[in-house]
Amino acid sequence: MTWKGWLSRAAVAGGLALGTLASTVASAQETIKVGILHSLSGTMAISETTLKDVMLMLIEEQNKKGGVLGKKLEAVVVDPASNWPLFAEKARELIAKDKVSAVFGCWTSVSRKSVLPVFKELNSILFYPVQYEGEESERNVFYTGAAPNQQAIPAVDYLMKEEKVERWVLEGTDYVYPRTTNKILEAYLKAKGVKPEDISINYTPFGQSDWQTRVAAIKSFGSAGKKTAVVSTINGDANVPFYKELANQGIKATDIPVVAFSVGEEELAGIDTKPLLGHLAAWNYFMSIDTPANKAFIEKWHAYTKNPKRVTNDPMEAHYIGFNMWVKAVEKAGTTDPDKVIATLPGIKQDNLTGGTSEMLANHHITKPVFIGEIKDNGQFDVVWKTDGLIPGEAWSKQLDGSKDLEADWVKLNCGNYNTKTKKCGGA
Amino acid sequence: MSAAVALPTADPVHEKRLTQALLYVDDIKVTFDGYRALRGLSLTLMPGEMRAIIGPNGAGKTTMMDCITGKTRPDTGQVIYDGVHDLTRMDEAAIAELGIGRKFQKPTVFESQSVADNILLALKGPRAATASLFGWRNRVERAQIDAILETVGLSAHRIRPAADLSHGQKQWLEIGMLLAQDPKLLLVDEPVAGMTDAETEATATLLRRIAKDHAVIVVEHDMHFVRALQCRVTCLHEGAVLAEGSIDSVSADPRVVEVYLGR
Amino acid sequence: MRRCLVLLLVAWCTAWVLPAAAQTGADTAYARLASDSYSDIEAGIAALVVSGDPKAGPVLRALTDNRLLYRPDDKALAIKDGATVTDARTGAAVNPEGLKPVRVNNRVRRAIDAALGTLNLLAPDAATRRNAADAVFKARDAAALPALDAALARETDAVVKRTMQEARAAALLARPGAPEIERLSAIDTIQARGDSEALAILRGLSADPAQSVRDAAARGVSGIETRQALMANVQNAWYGVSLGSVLLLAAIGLAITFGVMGIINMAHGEMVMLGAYTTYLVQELIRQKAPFLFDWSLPIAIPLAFLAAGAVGILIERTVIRHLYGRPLETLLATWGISLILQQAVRSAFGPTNREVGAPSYMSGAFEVFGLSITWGRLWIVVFAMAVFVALNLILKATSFGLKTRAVTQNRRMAAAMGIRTPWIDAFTFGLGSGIAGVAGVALSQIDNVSPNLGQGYIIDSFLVVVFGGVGNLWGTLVAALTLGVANKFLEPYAGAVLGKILLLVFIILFIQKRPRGLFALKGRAVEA
Amino acid sequence: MLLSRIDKAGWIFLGVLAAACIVVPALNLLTAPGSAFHVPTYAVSLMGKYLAYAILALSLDLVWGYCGILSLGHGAFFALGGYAMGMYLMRQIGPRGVYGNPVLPDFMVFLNYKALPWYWHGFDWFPFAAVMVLLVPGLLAFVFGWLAFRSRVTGVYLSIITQAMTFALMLAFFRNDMGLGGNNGLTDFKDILGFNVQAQGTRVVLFVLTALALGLAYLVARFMTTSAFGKVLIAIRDAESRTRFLGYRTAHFKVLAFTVSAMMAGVAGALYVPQVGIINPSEFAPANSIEAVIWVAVGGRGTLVGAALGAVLVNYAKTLLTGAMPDAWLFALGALFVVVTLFMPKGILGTLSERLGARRPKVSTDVPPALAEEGRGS
Repeated sequence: MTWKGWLSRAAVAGGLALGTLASTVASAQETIKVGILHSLSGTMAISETTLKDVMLMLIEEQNKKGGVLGKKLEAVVVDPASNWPLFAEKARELIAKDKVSAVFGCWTSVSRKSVLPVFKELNSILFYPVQYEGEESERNVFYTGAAPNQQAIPAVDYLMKEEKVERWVLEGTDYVYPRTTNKILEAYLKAKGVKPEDISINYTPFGQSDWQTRVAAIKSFGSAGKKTAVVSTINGDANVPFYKELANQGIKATDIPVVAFSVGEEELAGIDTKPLLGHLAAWNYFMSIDTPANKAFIEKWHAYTKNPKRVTNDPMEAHYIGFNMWVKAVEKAGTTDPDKVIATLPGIKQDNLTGGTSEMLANHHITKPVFIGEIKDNGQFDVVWKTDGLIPGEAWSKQLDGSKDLEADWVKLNCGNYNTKTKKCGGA
Repeated sequence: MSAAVALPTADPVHEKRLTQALLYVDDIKVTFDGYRALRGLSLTLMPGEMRAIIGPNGAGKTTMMDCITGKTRPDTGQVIYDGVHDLTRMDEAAIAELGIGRKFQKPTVFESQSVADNILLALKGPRAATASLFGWRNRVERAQIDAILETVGLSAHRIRPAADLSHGQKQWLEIGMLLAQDPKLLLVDEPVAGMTDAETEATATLLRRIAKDHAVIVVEHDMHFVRALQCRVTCLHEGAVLAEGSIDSVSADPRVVEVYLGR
Repeated sequence: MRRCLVLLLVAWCTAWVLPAAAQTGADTAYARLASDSYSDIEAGIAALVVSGDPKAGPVLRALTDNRLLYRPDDKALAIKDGATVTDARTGAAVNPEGLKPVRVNNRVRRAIDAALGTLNLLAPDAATRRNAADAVFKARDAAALPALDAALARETDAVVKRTMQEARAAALLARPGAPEIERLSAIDTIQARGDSEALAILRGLSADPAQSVRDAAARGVSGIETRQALMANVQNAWYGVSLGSVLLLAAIGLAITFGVMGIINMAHGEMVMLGAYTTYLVQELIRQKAPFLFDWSLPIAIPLAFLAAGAVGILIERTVIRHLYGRPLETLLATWGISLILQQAVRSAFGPTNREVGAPSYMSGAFEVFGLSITWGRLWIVVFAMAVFVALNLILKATSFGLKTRAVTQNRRMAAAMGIRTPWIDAFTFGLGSGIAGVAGVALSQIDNVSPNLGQGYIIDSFLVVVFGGVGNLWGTLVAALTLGVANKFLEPYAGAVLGKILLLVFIILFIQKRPRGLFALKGRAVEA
Repeated sequence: MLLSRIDKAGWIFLGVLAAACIVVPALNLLTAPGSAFHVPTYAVSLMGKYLAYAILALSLDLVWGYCGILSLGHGAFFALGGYAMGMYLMRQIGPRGVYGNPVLPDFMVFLNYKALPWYWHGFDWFPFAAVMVLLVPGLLAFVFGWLAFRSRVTGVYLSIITQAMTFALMLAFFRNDMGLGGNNGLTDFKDILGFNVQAQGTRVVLFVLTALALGLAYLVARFMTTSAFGKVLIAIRDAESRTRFLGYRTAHFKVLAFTVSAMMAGVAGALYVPQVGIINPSEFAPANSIEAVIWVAVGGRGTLVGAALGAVLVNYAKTLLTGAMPDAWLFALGALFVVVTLFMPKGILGTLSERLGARRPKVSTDVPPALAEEGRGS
């Protein structure tokens, strides 16, 4: 008989969910719809759910200010469930069925690649908030996360200058972002005079949980009598076991520092950071940065989530910037028509949370400051270095053979891959 | 009881025969996890002969059948069929194709299929996958199946799923399947377990009829039934032959009495 | 920077003899420490050590712990100690208004380590002295030589003395014009140490001007390398055993629910996850209510995790699985549904992000045996896995519950006829398997993410282990887990993590062809029935 | 002769498919976008995706429902077919990639490939790719099945090693060194046989093709299962060793069924890829294969039509729920699986036919009269 009670409860819950849905639909008159395309289940839920929450907060806040163009904003949330084809399907649903004006979403590169054709075909707008490998500039996509030149290269520069690192381990998860970033870094390091035998590149699978062998290998690579550092592009899930193993094998930041590009406040929330003191991360935003704008943002976030312990991180700031840029562009264009908004966005400026003003560039990337932070024992970062000004994001890396002649400019050239040698749009 | 053993005339296959027996089991041994199920069992069966095998539980009766039909591979020893084939080196399907059919102790029919389909599957003929996909088995005459069902008295049940049959009917269906296979040698394991006296009697008659043109090995506990078969009897004990001869001589053997009645 | 430190430290040694002379040095040191620039702070540390200021130790320790504060306006330095803030020099209470922590980065931290090392060489506590010597060894600073000589002369503890000699050798090799003979004997000392640090020092000598030193260093390097290559195999075996125990822990609950009961339990991973979340809850509670119990959090969590996961297991068995006995493949579907529900339930309750589960003090760090580095956490997991295995074996083999379980799973109707209450045995057996999975979760929370996806990462491996070992055989599970663990770790250095794993999977597929019922299969007539 | 072997459910199924082939394109192409009857293009592709899944479910039902081979690795065959198609589509991009390289796909350019790996040759030619769609999954299934069935690996052991197979393939395809795009897989397709894959017309045609392929797959499966071959398969499912003693080489039957099934799954994958626009290693994930098994169970194992129905229903529910209740849809889906196994052990179709027929469903039929007639006549 247990199942009967359980069943009826499930039915009630289901009915309630549908009921709330119906009521939101009913109240939605003359609204501007905004799509939120972040995984709420599956492997990526761990990172993406927060971004859904921050978008809901930003939309709520904008509505308190009176919405956009005199209309309220309405968030349409879907769950692509960490399933890449489902991302494309849900994007199609958001644009074609729900008629959203813009979509904020995706985390992994593959999810972005999966939805790209959909945005091109249906001519809509995607704001992509995560640091990525670059090598892309699409008319319908605005990249508010860091390109490699806004994260990886400054981090390496810092290690060379401040820590006098001469030997490098490029440790990454085997997918596109680490592969490309490491290709760029390898070329950059070699150009700086690092010998090939002083660079070790290694890839591990997703969700790698047993790091004993790799950490031991790093330890032994680091015993060549030269200062060694690890540049980590290890992806989300595998980081916790990696850092736990580092701590267990007694590798301290003072011996072999690890600089990571995918480890932020959110990831550290799952680890005891005392043994990780001094390991580094490079981002365009840190929660610990002391500015009035950031303080206000964190307060609002805590109030919105009703949890004073929730952390903020870099992709959240990217959504903050992207969302406000979109609002400004819509207000300026006076319409949500994608073509007009896409044309208006380049040149839009928005104060970021770290005290500067980011600008949307013609290549659909934005200008960002770069910070290097050291992990503190409270799970936060202590900024130990930052760039003088804001760095413009480069869509195409100057370090790679395939892309060094390419340029993206949607304002003057109306082209995402203009070849400066052949003077033609379309790569070749 | 000397069975009519017509010595084959000179034909090329039989020239190479190692033995004239249809089945020649020589000193087979089988061990399961240290337990010695068969300890040097030997047995000879002439063409057309019917043989009853008796013996207490654990004597190795079923294991012997397993060795003949390829289910179990003996550790040592030989099983020669028709003078030339070493059955210990062949798999079940190959052995069945040589013309050895088997009825199991527990009636094993294809429960979810109809009685007629059970017979259809057993009918003698090419067994290859492609043949069954496109071949004659898809165009079998109804009469051919009916004839067999008639023999085993299941005509009225031809479209029922085999699962619906009673225990006794399943035993009969399995015998029907054996008939459809038309083997040279039938191995029948406890055919009358769970049958009424009348059914037992009918089964004995049926088996005697079959034995006219097939060699048959019957494993059975039921002494009345064995007596009704009117054939040579072998008594197994602890994985080896204890006694062999007519039913009267075997049942008079003091060693047989001892193993059946206990020490 | 190093040369600067050399001079300063030499000066410090002089200061050791003449304390009064350094009074002015301390002034500059404190002034430089009260800064926002890492270079200034670094110089300040060096100056502080040279000054011989009696407060140097406490100040440096405060700096490491982020308790050293400064006021940018008047360059005042203060030490925070709990709620009280006192002036760093005078010890007088100060107004905490406007004070900012002095910032520390890796460079500063290294300087502190070296400085504290030198300072602590004469500490009364042997362990502190040894750590100090180790720090000096890592700093490889020639300037530390006088301090080391002084300390060595007084040292009585053999172990500390050896570490100091190694530190001295390292420092000597870093001194530019040291006599060749001394350098050669230093190389011997370093080679005897034989670890990766030693290797780093010797490799650094490859460009030494003296031929004999170069040769000796090269010999030392190859000597250490030979030994390390030998040790690598032992090390791999250890890694393998440790990975194997993780697999064993993950799979052993499944060996009950799947192996013994025949339920294709796809929700097994979620039971492990529940155990891990129980650990998290226990630690949260302890952090809030009774921080002193933190080291006991795991022993407390183990029975709770067993009960929590076991209770959920019994609930699942009573509501769903009991309707499915005799239909093993359908248990796969139902338990898959249950696993989705459990994952989402945990995600709704705790959020999708990782939860922090800390390591008690006895689980962190590493120790060395014969040059083999063993981490405490891994060692405990191996011990724990074996303990769980033994306990489970005892339950199944030596208790009446175990006897009944075996009776029910082998012949349900017969067991029922003999008066065994089969429904209860089913429920408790499933509960036992689930509870053991929960206990495994406690251990896995120490090495992996505590997130709703935790269970998914282990489910496939667990099934492979149980099937490879032979369904229904606990010893098979043990041997399979260790075999796969060790094989994986020996393959990894050659084939890489991914290819190694693929090779192993292919091996299992082929192995099952050879032995279709696993490593320890039952034989006999009953098998095919 | 084949037509006579189709039962009532089969006729309804084929009828619905035929109707879909006509109605859906008509409603998409002929009605105005604002109209109440309009079927938007995205819905056409979505339905195409469901039908591709239905083919996969059908192929799985052929081996699981009729032969008792519970494959937890059928997603691998699906994905391999998909990759073969994806490689063809990739080669069709030609110089339109972002780097404008006429031969190398984009991911090879930025990973510094100098030349096309050998296994990519030939895929620019559609007939070759089409053959590979069948051949690669078929060959893998043949080799795998030949090894496993000959060694008599059965039941849950077989299930687990099929799972190991797809898991190993997933890890392999994740490797960027495989030269198949690593984690990102293959995407950003432009043309198929010269038609733009994004175009409305192409999408409608792909949908119709998928529906036709599903119909054809059903006919093939139905032909196989109603022939004596099918009776042997069922015999193997119910009592394999008994079948062996009747003289059947059961391994041969299983290998044949498994291989045919894998090829069907490959076709499903090949039709799936152009409609969803991406193929990547997560298609190999063991969870996907398990989900396919669940579709079959939900619809009704051993009914063919039920398997297809289950695939469409579960996926439609998923589409609906991930949009309607993004935070709680897993509860609903999980509950669905539990409820179906507990209360509908025969799946939706099995339960339905039991209710309607109000008597035991005929698990297997007699030699159909038509067949017997044919035996006599032609």
